[in-house]
Amino acid sequence: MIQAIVFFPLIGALIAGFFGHKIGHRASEIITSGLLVAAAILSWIIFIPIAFGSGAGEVVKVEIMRWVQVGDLDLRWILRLDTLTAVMLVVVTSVSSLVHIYSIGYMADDPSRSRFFAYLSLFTFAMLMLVTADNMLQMFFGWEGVGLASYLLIGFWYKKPSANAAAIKAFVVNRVGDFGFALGIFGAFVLLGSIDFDTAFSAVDGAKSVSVSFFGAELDALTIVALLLFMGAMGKSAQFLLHTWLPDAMEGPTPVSALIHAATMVTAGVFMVARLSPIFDASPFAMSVVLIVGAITAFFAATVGLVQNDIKRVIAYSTCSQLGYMFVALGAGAYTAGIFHLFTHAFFKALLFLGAGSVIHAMHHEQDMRKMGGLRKKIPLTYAMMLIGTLALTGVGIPGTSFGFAGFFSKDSIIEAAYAVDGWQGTFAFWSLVIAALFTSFYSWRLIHMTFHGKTRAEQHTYEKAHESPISMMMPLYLLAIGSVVAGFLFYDQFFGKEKYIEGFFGQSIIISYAIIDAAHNVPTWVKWSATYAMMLGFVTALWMYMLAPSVPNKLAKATPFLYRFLLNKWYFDELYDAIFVRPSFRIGNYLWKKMDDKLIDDMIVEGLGRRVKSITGRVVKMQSGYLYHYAFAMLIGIAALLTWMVVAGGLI
Amino acid sequence: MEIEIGHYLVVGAILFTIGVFGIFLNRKNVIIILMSIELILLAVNINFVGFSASLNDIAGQVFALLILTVAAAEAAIGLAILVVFFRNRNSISVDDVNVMKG
Amino acid sequence: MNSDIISFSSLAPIFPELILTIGAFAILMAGVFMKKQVSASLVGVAIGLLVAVAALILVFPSDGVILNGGFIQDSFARYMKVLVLAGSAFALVLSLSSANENALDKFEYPVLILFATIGMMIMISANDLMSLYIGLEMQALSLYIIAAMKRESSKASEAGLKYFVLGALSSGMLLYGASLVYGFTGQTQLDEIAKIIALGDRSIGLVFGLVFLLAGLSFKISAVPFHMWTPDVYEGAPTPVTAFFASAPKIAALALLIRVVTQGFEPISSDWQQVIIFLSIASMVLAAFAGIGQKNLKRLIAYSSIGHIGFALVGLSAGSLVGVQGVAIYMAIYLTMTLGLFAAILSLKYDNIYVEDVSDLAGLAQTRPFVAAMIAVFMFSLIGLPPLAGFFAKWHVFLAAIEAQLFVLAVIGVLASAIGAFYYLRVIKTMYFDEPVHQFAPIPGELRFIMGIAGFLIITYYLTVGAPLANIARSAVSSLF
Amino acid sequence: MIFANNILTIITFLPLLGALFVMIVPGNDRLAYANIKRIALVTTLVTFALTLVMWSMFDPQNTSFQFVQNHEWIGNVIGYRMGVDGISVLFVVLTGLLMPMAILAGWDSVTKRVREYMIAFLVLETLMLGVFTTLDLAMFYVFFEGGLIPMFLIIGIWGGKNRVQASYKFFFYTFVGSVLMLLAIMAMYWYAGTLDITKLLKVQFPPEMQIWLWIAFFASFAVKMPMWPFHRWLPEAHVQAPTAGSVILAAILLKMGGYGFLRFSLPMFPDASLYFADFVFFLSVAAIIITSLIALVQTDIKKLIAYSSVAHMGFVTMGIFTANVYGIEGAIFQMISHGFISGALFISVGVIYDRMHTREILAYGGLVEKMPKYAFAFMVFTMANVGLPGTSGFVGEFLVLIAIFQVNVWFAAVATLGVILSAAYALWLYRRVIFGALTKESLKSILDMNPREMAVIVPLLILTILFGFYPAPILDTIAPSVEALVNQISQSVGMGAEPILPH
Amino acid sequence: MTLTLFFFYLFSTVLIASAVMVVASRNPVHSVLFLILAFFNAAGLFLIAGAEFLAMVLVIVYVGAVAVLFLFVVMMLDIDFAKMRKGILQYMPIGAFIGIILFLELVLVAGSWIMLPEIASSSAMPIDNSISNTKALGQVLYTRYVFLFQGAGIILLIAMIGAIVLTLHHKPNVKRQDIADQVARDPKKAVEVVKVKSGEGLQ
Repeated sequence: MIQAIVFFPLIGALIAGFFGHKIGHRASEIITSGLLVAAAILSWIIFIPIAFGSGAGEVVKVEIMRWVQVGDLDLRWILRLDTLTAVMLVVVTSVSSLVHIYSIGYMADDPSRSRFFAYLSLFTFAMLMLVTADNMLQMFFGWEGVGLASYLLIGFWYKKPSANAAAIKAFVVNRVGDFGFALGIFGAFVLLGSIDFDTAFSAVDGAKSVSVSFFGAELDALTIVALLLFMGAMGKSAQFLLHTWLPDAMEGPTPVSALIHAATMVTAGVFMVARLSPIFDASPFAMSVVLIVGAITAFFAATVGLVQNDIKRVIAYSTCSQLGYMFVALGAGAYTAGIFHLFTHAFFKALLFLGAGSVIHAMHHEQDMRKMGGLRKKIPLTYAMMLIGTLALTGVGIPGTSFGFAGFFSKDSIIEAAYAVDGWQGTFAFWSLVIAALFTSFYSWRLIHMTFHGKTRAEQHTYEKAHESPISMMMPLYLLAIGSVVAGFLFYDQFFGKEKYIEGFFGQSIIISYAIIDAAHNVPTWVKWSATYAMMLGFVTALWMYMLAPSVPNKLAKATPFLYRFLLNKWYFDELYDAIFVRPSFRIGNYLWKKMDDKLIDDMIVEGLGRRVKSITGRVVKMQSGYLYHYAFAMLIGIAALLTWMVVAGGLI
Repeated sequence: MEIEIGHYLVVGAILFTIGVFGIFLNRKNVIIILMSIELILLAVNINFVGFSASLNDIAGQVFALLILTVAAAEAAIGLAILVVFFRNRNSISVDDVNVMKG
Repeated sequence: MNSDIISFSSLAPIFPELILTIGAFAILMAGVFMKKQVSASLVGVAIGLLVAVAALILVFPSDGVILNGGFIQDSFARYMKVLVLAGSAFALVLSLSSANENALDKFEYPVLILFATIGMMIMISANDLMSLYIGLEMQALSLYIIAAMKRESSKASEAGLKYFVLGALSSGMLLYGASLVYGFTGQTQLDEIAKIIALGDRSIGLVFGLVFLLAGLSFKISAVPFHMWTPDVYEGAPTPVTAFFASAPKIAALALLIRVVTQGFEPISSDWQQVIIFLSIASMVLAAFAGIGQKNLKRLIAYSSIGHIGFALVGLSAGSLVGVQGVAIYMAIYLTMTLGLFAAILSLKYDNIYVEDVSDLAGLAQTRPFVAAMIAVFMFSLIGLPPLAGFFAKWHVFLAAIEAQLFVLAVIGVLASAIGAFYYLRVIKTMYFDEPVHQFAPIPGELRFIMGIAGFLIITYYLTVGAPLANIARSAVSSLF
Repeated sequence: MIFANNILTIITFLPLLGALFVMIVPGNDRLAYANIKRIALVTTLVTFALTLVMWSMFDPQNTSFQFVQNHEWIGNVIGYRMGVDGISVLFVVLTGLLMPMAILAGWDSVTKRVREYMIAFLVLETLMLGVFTTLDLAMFYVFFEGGLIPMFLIIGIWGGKNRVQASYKFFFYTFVGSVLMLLAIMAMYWYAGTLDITKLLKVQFPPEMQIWLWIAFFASFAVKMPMWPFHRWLPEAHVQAPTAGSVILAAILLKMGGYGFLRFSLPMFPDASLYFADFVFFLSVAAIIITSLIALVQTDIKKLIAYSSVAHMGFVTMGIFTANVYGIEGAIFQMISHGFISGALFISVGVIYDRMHTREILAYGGLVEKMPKYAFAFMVFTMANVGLPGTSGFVGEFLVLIAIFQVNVWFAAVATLGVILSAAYALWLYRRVIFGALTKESLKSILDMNPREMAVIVPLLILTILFGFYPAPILDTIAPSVEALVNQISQSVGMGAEPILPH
Repeated sequence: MTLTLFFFYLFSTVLIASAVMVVASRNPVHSVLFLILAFFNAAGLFLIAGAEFLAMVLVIVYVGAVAVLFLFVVMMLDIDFAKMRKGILQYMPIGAFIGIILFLELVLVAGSWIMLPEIASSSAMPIDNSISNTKALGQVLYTRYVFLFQGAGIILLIAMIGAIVLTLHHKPNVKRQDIADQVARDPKKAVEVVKVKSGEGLQ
């Protein structure tokens, strides 16, 4: 069964990719979508019994074929199925199949649709390989595979220079993360003797005391490995410092944003840390780093989200911020909470993106919110769906009860878990998250207000022609909306409920830290309410600034120009990186090429030797003057030199 | 013999050196060079004869006799070549013998 | 004190020389008393004679020391003589097609070549300083005449003059050395000299004599710094003559050098090895640099030959059997390359002008692909690139040098060969990479034949002649050790 | 049995036979040229088939040399010895594979002097095969160095505008490097009394001597690889060479250096290899970083790929001198895979060069519109060049990095940085050539790949992906021999310290 | 000082002085004459050394033939010696330096000669003082060294061929003597005897 889930998308991709132009776009769409729906159904068939029935059983491993076998390294293509995988399978195949269906409508006018569907399916395959990996290298394969698919999809509209640039940026920035990931794998191999998950995890205990020398300082080897691996996660999950590619990735078609840059690929980092939780758990320091990076990201991305005007970018920063939440959960040791948020986030974030896509579709590919407004009346169904998504994202719910949207449960779990972490790290993370929640609420509602409420700022013509999307696009929205509503309370127990539920659900597939869960469950009431307060505060502020007193934002921006520009320009990260990495690389490259390679090595040394030879030649040729007496003189010098040499060196005197 | 072999050798050496000087310090004409060669061969002959006397061995004289013969032939050919050269260039100045160089 | 010629058959070892001498006289007479038109057929007779004598040496080897120790015939001498005879014969063949243009259509030409060859054979067989000198002069005087034989050519007469003056100077040096050696050992016979040296100390006079002797011989093999005549004479002499100069006399002189140092001065081998190393390095390095500056093909070949003598001397520097074997092999390969190359050059005539400069060869690969390919083969072989014969030539001598632990010499040698590769490559570049400028006249058949044979041997050396030649050379030089 | 015993000889000299046939085809018209091309193609294809047969008969578990022939030859010094082991067998197959591709790559684009062209390539094939099959050190040198001649002519005759300079540079770099090796070979003969590689592998040279020998061999192989900073000939040679020349240069000739390190430097001079390992690592890392940065700013497609080759060879040298199984297997794998990836890349460049007659990146853009098949193929090879998992480019790099990590974390870290840079330059190239809007007038009528080009590209494409997912055929073939090699090295390090008198 | 030694020094001094003059004379004719003088003195030295035959040969062959040949050529070439450029002695210092080194080294040799006993005993052809020098030479030259003697003969032949081939011109308009023709001339055909009557003259 699992083979079918993993390889159906690949089959779809190959058919659509190689034979798309023969069988036609429609056939490609149907084949790829159909295969994915089938995969999704199979995933649920696997998932439901685990979640609600027998719980986690034995880990299933299916060997496909051998891969790299060298020395002690024995890597095979193995599909691994445990609860964590099952959760991811459900998320990936569900969102992917919905996005496929959605795209049938969304991409209806595109001349190379079959290519698009091939890419989508290829991506799904890679993602599934990632989540079913049984060793780090296979994971790395999926990891890079999704990177490739992401690259292809971002650059799908290859004629747009900005799309190409964004695609390259996504790939290269991810590669920076992969640099760490790769080193982490090497380190794990050296330290643990294997990069098979099971073997490696069982060796963690033995490796705890190993330390390495680092410029004289003794560092814990496991910590270094964990941090290197986390670097990979940071890249893929667009965490602070490596986040710059994600907003740019919005250059791709919107379904891509929903699938890759919201629901699935960007959560790969979270998945990875969760999957490798035995390694991370062995290093408190690494955990703190994860926690802090997550908190910073959550806060940072939320601040940037406050002022963005592109509808997709707002959601993108929101994604970034939410990924920060997930990492905080992981860093806190509440891995299940992180996965929980990953799970719920997939639904409502996909919903939001696809909803935004619907808006964009309605507005003829206009993405600037300043040119929207008042769309509630034109596209009411989309409005409703977006509203549900927003409610889920902002975490609306009543603390202490089972009432609330999906995001409410997972997000609050994380905030509570963060509070439960000892020391300044916990405090820092907690407050960051609370403030981020406030901002989240603010920008989410800002988005709703600017897009749907008030008077329209769109061109008359565009506004007039705005219309609801076709059923193939709306259908996925409905399904995702359902998920956004119910996913939280339905699965709360399995992810963050009583220990026995969690244990029953996850089995051995992840480290479950009961201490932190207990502590999180027993935080003070104000903590439980803090997120809700923050959410409400944000809602009110947004309502005031964008509905009641629309002039305030402008005034505020003028009052604090520096802050405003700082936020609008995303803390100037792009400029910074451009200045310290990109341009210097080109400059150094040019320098090395022109000055070192061409000038020094080629011109001065190699050609210089040649010139030297030529000049010696010139002198030698001059010696051959044509004059007899010079020739005779040369002979004389020769004989005198030889005689003298014999006298001096031959010891004849 | 009353004369030390060293005497002959020194005379030979001086003659040889003069001959060599005559070849490479000569800027005048080629005939002088040919004569210098004769001087060098004469020096060699003096050496041979001197050695022959000192060693009381006739082989040195035979060698010298051969050298004399060959030197005569050599002189003839040298002069013949010189004549050919002169017919072509109308000069036997040493400085003119430098069409080919490099 | 009496002659050891006791019967006709006791002269067997010297039969080849005698036959050649009688043949030369006969041709001389024929030339004098017959009409002028016969000179071409006289060349044919001379070639036949040379081949016959070579065959005689090969088929009826007769070794021995005769004429009271003045003349020695051994396997080494026979090997070298065959090379010399082949060189002379092929040089005569090369001169056929262009004899008229080069004023070589006189009957004296084959006669002088024969006399020169006799001289060389005497050199090779010389076991006495006197026979050495006689052989050397017999050869040298013939060559002086041949060089200047194109009387109306100002270049040829200049070449002859330079060759003569410097040659005479070198003879003087050689004789001075011979006189010192005679004086300090009381002997003129090489093996006797060695015996005397082995008895006593090495005296300054002896060593000086050796140095002078070597200097005189270095002139004949054109080793630096006694090489100065070479480029000018090669350029000035008519091309077939240059082909002859570059082949047989070098081999004979080198053979003589080998015999002198290994037979006569074996006890003071470290002394002559130093001299040889000096000559070797100087030759290799100077030729490598000077060759780059050449535009004239024959000058280029002159420097090439200087360089190759340097490489051959690397083998001699080792002073070992392997080294001398290497030199023997080197000479055979060098002879083949040189003759082939000259055949190619002599085959290229446009508007009744023979190619002189490298630039004349431009685009040859397109107009005369066969000749171009052959020249390329010879050039690559001269560079010493495997799998061509030139590589194996270098292989043998450098192997000997390494075995003698002459590492510095070897390193200098290979670097010089790398620098020297530049000028050979330029020829190939001109032929293959440039566009044609001249239309060439048809190639004479005999030249095509020589090129083909030489090219075939060079290319397939490792398959065909490599192994047998190595064995033959080994057994040849074993008579010296 | 006779066939099996002589198969290496047959494989090695079959192309030479083809060259002879090409030589005697009469005429110089189109028909003759067509026949010449066909003969060349058939010869190389048959050779390739034979290499495959040889591979199938090869027993990987047997770590000694197989299909051995051993005859004394020239003066009992140089012998005629043939044989392959796990380390060399795949290079033979690779050569066999790439040659028909190279012949096809020049099928239409070479119009002048076709006969010489094909002869040069066939002779070159024999020489290259000889390098990998011979078991005599001198013959190795003969084949190794002999390749200079045809390659010099190929670059110089059929090359681009600055072909003369490029061919000279190619020649002199390689020549100077290898003459020193020649002396080292002689010194080895002097010490060991044999040139039989199988015997030399058992000789333990004294450490001091090892150092010198190692340096001499390094001079040759480092240039051939090429290692930074001895690489400068490569960009020029590649840019100027005709497509097929670049293919052979990148795919096979460069591998001779790596093969040499593996066959000689490492097992014969283990102490010196250990001594110089850090030096090699440093140069390798420098190559990876520096040449990648240089590749980033190139404006000529071929030059960019050439520089990237240097970077990739950096991984190879690094892997070899880690002297552990991961590194060596990784290096071999990297060489094989770089063989067909870089070959394919150069063929790809040739495809558009044949149409547009320029290699300037700026002259292109938006090709995907008119050439979707081409764009796909180029994408796969680009990704393989980047080292994406799932392509053969990944496996080797991964193994090398994991190996160097065990030896020195710092070198590993810096080398891994190259992964980022390679992505940058490769994608940047792809973006500028393939993506973007097709605005240039000259490109509007460009055609996609024709069947001949497909026939060249598709097999390479399949191999690139196949060995990315299933490298076992390669790894299984080399593993036992590499393990034996590593064992031998670890045993003999320091052993040479005992004074052993020359024979 | 014995008489021999006196003559030795005399001959040597004159020899060297005239050798210097050979090289240094402006006029080649003078050079040749000095060369002749040098040969005479060398012959004197030979006599002192006991090589009488060689001394005579030197005088006869060299003075009589070679030097005269030189003189002949000098005259024949008809060179305007006044126009001959004066020697540029820019290399004089370095040339002299190296020449002097060479000379000193050669003198070094002169002082180092000693008669080793084994040399003395192994001399192949000791000079028999009972017969004349000429006879002694003849005894070895025609037996032991007959081969070299013949070789020298060939060399002289080569020189002859060379001189002829290089210098002999068969110009078409040059009148030259043909002895065979002269001898074979039939007086009957060559000479017509005409009886002329006096006063009539020839028509």
